[in-house]
Amino acid sequence: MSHITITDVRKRFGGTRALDGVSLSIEAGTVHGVLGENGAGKTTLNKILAGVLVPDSGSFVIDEQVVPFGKPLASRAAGLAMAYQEMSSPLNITVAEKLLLPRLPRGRLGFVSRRVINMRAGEILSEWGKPNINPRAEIGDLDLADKQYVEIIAALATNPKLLILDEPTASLPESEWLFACIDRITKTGGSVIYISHKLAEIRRICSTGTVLRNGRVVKEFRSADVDDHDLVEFMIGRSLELVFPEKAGREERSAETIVKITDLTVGNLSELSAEIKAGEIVGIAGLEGQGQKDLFYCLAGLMPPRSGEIEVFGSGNVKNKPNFTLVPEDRKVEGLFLPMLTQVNLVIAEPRKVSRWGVLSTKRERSVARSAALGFNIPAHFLSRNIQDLSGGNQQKVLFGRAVMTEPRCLLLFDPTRGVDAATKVELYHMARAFARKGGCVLIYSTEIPELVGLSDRVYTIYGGEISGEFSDDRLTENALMRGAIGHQEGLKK
Amino acid sequence: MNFKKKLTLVGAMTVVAAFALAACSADVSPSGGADGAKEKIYINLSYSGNNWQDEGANLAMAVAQAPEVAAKYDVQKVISGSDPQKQISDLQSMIASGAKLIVLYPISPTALNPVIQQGCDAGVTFVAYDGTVEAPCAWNISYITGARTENPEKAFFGAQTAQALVDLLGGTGEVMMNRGVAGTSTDTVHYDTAMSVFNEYPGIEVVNEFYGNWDSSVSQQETAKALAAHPGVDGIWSQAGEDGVIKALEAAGMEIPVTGENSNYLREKLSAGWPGVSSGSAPAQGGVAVKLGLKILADGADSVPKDIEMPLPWVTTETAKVCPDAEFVDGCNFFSQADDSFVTEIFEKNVLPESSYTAATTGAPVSALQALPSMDTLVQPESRRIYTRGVCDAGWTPGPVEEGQVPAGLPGCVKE
Amino acid sequence: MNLQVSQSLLRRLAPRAKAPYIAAAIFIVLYGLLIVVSPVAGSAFLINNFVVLMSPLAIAAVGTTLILVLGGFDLSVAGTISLANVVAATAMQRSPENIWLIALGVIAMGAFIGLINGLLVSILALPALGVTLATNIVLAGIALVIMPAPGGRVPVEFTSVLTGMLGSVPIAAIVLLGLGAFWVALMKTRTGMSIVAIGGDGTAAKLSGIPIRSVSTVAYVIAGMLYSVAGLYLSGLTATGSPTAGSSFLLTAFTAAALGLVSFQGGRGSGVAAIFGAGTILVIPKFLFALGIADFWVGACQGLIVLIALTIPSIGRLTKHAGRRNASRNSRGSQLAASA
Amino acid sequence: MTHLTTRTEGFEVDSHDHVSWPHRLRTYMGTSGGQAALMWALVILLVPTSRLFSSNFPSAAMVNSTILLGLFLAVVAFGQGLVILSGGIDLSVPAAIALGAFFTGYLASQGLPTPLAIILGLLTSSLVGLVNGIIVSSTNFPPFIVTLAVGTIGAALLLGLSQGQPGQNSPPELVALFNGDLNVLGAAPSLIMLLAVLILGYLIQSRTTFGRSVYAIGNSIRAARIAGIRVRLSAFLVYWVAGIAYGLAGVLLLGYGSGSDLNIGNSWLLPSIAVVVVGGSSISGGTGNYSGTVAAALLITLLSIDISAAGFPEGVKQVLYGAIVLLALLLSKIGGGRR
Repeated sequence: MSHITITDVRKRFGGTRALDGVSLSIEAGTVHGVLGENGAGKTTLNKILAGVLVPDSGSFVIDEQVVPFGKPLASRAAGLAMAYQEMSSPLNITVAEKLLLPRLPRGRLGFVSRRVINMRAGEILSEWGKPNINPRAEIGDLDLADKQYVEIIAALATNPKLLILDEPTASLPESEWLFACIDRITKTGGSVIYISHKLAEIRRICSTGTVLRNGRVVKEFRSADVDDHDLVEFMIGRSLELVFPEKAGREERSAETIVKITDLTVGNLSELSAEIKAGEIVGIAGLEGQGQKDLFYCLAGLMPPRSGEIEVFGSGNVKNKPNFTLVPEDRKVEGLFLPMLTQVNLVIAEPRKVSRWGVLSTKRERSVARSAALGFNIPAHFLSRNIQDLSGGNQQKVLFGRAVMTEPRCLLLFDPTRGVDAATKVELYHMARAFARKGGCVLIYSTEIPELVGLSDRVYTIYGGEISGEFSDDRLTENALMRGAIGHQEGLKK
Repeated sequence: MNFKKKLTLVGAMTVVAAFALAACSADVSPSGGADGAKEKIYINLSYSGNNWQDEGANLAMAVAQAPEVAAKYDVQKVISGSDPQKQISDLQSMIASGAKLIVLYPISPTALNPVIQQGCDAGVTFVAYDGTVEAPCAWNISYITGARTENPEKAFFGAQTAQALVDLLGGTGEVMMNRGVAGTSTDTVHYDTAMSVFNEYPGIEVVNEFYGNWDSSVSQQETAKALAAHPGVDGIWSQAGEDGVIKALEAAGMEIPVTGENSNYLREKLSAGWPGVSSGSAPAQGGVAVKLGLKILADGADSVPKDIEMPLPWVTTETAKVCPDAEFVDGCNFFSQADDSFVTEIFEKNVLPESSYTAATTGAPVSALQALPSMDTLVQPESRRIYTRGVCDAGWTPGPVEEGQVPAGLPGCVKE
Repeated sequence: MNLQVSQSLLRRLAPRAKAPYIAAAIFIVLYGLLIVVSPVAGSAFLINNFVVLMSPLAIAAVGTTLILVLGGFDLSVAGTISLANVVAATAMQRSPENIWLIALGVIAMGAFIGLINGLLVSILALPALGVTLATNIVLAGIALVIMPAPGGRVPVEFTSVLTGMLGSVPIAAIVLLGLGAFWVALMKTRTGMSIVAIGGDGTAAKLSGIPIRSVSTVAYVIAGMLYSVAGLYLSGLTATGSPTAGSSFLLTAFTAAALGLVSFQGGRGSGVAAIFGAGTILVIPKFLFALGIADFWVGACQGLIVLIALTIPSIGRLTKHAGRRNASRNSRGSQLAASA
Repeated sequence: MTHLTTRTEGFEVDSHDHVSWPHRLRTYMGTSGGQAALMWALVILLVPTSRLFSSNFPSAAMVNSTILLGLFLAVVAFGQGLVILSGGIDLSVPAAIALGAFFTGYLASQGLPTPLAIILGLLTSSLVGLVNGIIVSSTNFPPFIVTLAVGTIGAALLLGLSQGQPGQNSPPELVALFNGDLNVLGAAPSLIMLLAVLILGYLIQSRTTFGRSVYAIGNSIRAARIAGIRVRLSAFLVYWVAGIAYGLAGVLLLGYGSGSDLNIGNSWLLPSIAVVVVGGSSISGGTGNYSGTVAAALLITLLSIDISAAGFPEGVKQVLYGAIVLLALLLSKIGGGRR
């Protein structure tokens, strides 16, 4: 019977105390939830347990067996398996290789036979209920959900004594599959550490849990004894409703159309038509990979449409002002310039504001950045630090600010609150609404249905590259969106 | 990239491709290799973009394209660059295409041996100029071991210029040496023979040596570096690139004795009173080599000796004299109109009378091609064979050469 | 460069498994043209000459490709070849009786050089380009110290074996065949697959449990050995040693890899293709020679042909595009069925 | 809202205040600015220590030739550095240098006024960069091989056009810059030029929107595109500007040597890359600082002077040279460089 104890783990990054004496103890065969805002230290804890990071002090024991830090292979050998939030697989290897790495089965003469590993991988996939994923496919060619499935199955397949899941449902269309898998692990006596923002999930599958804040353990709890409010309170130190700003009123809604999309075909989209009015926040709901990404990236001018039309009306086409600006899905890769200063990251999209004839003025850059920081609640003293030192929430605010500063006619938000703490979420909601109030329009996609319901004036559901429904006012409910998202044709104004 | 863009890209590239092949195949040289009627002669150059190579090549082509030659042979120039594999490959191609004569500037004295042997077996005649090849079946024309015209006992560029420098310094002083390209045999021969002289004089101290790569610009930079360390140096011994050496000295405001090769600038300075000597390898060899090859084709292998040693030109502060026009007349030996790094030794009275400034600079065919006189006066003494063939002739063994050669005691071949 | 971009780029540059065929096609077409222009090039004798000539470059290019697939960069190819050539020439002249022992020693030396590169790059995590640039200079220097001027004699027992024929088959051809087989085999081992994975994404590979340090080091060692073999073959070809023998390989080895359609971002590339790439490089001047273009313009033509070779995969992709889209459609459909 | 932000501030600030000095130093050394400072410090340090190599050191002559020869390297390395900063690498250096030198000399010798000749010379050399830029920015071909091929073509065209005849004498105005006759307000022109290049290069790289977008591209092309930076244009400009820089180096070399062989550029390719790396720029792009590059140029030049003064055989010189590059890499690693 395995029994995990993690004692007094400490880790400093220069000045920041990422972990300050964190201890966990997990019973065999149970699921233990770890809660906390971004920057609370969850990811650091992960990396340490996985052997990627070496802590300043602390110990990690599985089954009375001490697991050395900083040795990924040793951690694996000790029976630890991990599914990462950001995918941990090279994109140019096949599903089979991913599932069987690092100990690919060798045939005669020590060579690896593709036939054999594909067969083995096939068995593993069907054993864990995903027979439709092709073992020969390259990871890079899978869509986000399948990538996540493979990532998780690769961890499950090692029959771990300790399984660590970091935001596993972030890109899964449905979480029941995962919960089933977790039950299987616990039945065989394995323990699970489950890290998530989604309180409902935590309380659904975790028997016990720990709340981290600023690198310290602030609460250990049994799910039975707590409710969402308590947890949120523990997480951010005081109670907070996920308050949504007030929606646009009737008169604002009847304003003129700004964006008119006609029969747009690009990527996985086929002949999609939609329109967005001034002052409106329009949501897009859909399962992974229904073409929403193609829609956003095409509007942002990153993918040329194969056919169809995108018209932008009204006072929009001012010169030097973009029609659309995108806040991208993947902060680190598509948004930030990590080694550069926060203030540079903030103003980089608006060179004209800080330069004359192509020559920058640091003074003006600083002042522009300061006023922007004020407007977007970014603590001013971060401006002169590298953006990579900031917490996810603040990084997201910088990206949001950068986008708004370009004064587009329409703001494109692609899952803007992914991996962002609750407090920052609320701030982002209000910023988006404020932008709309000023007469712009916002198009937002989110993996969190409640968010869309709470924030949007109107929501399109998208399925198989086509609009499957349009909902607003009282017809805009979570259930309606769910049904639309899996293709039930509803509420389309025919 | 979307479909359209890709199409356009591919389209563009196809056009480029078409253009490329067109351009290439349009460039078939006038005497193109297509028609097999006439016998084929190849001039194989190691192109390195400096004056020496350029003039050597031009003089070779000037002779090879003279009307009487062009009438009988089909001459083609091949440039192999500085990569031995490329030269091997080109030589193989020439042999395969039925070459009769190949006049080449060898990039390596040894690496070409296998392919040259192949060629000889296939009945091809090889004449190497300036650089030498060890393959016994090839002819060598070189200055590497050459002796001074007026005094055939005084052999070796390195030794003679070193001696001259010692004399200019009165037997004592600090000396720097500007060598050629590191790791080449020519450089080593020049250097070793020079050192053998310097070592005889306890008063002479070689304070620094560096590699100027036979290149004016590099020589100038290296000299500048060395001068910073040795401001008190008394003289510089240099291989090709000496015009760079002089310029570095001028920038440092020093006028000290310099011995080097045949650049126009050195001689100009000498004539203006700068102490020094100008000697060394002459591009005229290119033309001579072709004439030699033609004679072999005409009169057979025995008509000329295998190892030919061109005499060293020798110009001093006293004898340097500018030419009124483009000819070496009454003892003048450099040009007013030439570039600083132009190599002046483009004439060879006896064996290459038809040479001219125009021929050396443009490669324009020479008009009246003269018959090659007997080369027996230019035969390399057996005692120096080991420097160019790597071995001694039959009946000779390696050992110090004491008589018939100044300085005495240099390694060479001696009669058994 | 960020992952998604570079990945899509990889797919464009070197469609997996297609590269060898394309590279082979380029080579065969060019050699075919050569034979058309000058039929004698088809003779067994000249083909042997050609294969012998291309062997050193081909062997070196495979090493270069291996490191490119790893996502690294190895400029030490030139220095290693020079050193191997010099050591072989001097040692073999001194003791002609045990040339094969010497050959083994030279290969061991190459492995050691690779080991040093590998340790510097993987353990100290220094940039590969910088490290190998430095080691290359150092190695060239050592070669000069050992042999200040070209010389040394490589015994005919050695050269004849490397450049000779076995019946009517060039021994060099057998060597290259073996080289290709070696590559294919390597890519079927755990190490080989790990090398590809690391080239795709180092950190991700580490998280997947691949011991990236030891694997990368092994890769550099293999590359080092291949370079020294190339150096040995060069000694066989020229029957002598020169301290600057390898310098020209610095750029040609990479050009050969490029003509083998390797991706310079790592994770994609084939040694077999690189062998054909080497052949292409050497056939171009012969082809131009046959056309009578042996003048100053050769370089221009070579450069253009390299650029044109780069476009070939994009042409291939024009047709590929549609196929992939449908494929992804279907897989999504099934996944939805599962979730609905 | 308000106390949300104070909360975040509260946390980060308190962690921020506990930053230890060694740590601050480390983080600073981690920045390219820190790398540059380190390099300059080494240069200063090396002037007195050069005594170890020659009893005549340190001397004015030594400093002068360091500046003079460092100047050429600094100019070449500006182009190379810009390209590397953008995430590429440029192997067309030799061709571009030769083109710039040859055509300036040639046109001047045809009687064109020197300034015009120089401008036209720079234009020809910039053609190499132009073609590089067009291909690299409009396709996804690897810069390494593209610039290699374009460089080969450029060199071949130069050979063809000149029919292999090198060595145009250089215009007297250029020669005057180097032959010691001229001196501007007491200082050698080379010093003035070095300072000018240093300042101009630094401004272009760090104080213009162009330089800014080069950093951005070097960090992440995709992010740059989403942030609305004109990626293609910048990528193209990078290579074009680099081509001009190489040409300028060629012109200076022409003046220095008053004449130029066609292979005058060959000896500058590897040093240009070495200097950029030693100067603390990341070879994979996105970080770097031109003042560091210049310092590295002076450092390497000074060291090569020392080594040459010590009178080692060529082989040993090269071994030392390589060792220096390695050492610099290690230093920047220990200094906390992110690579």
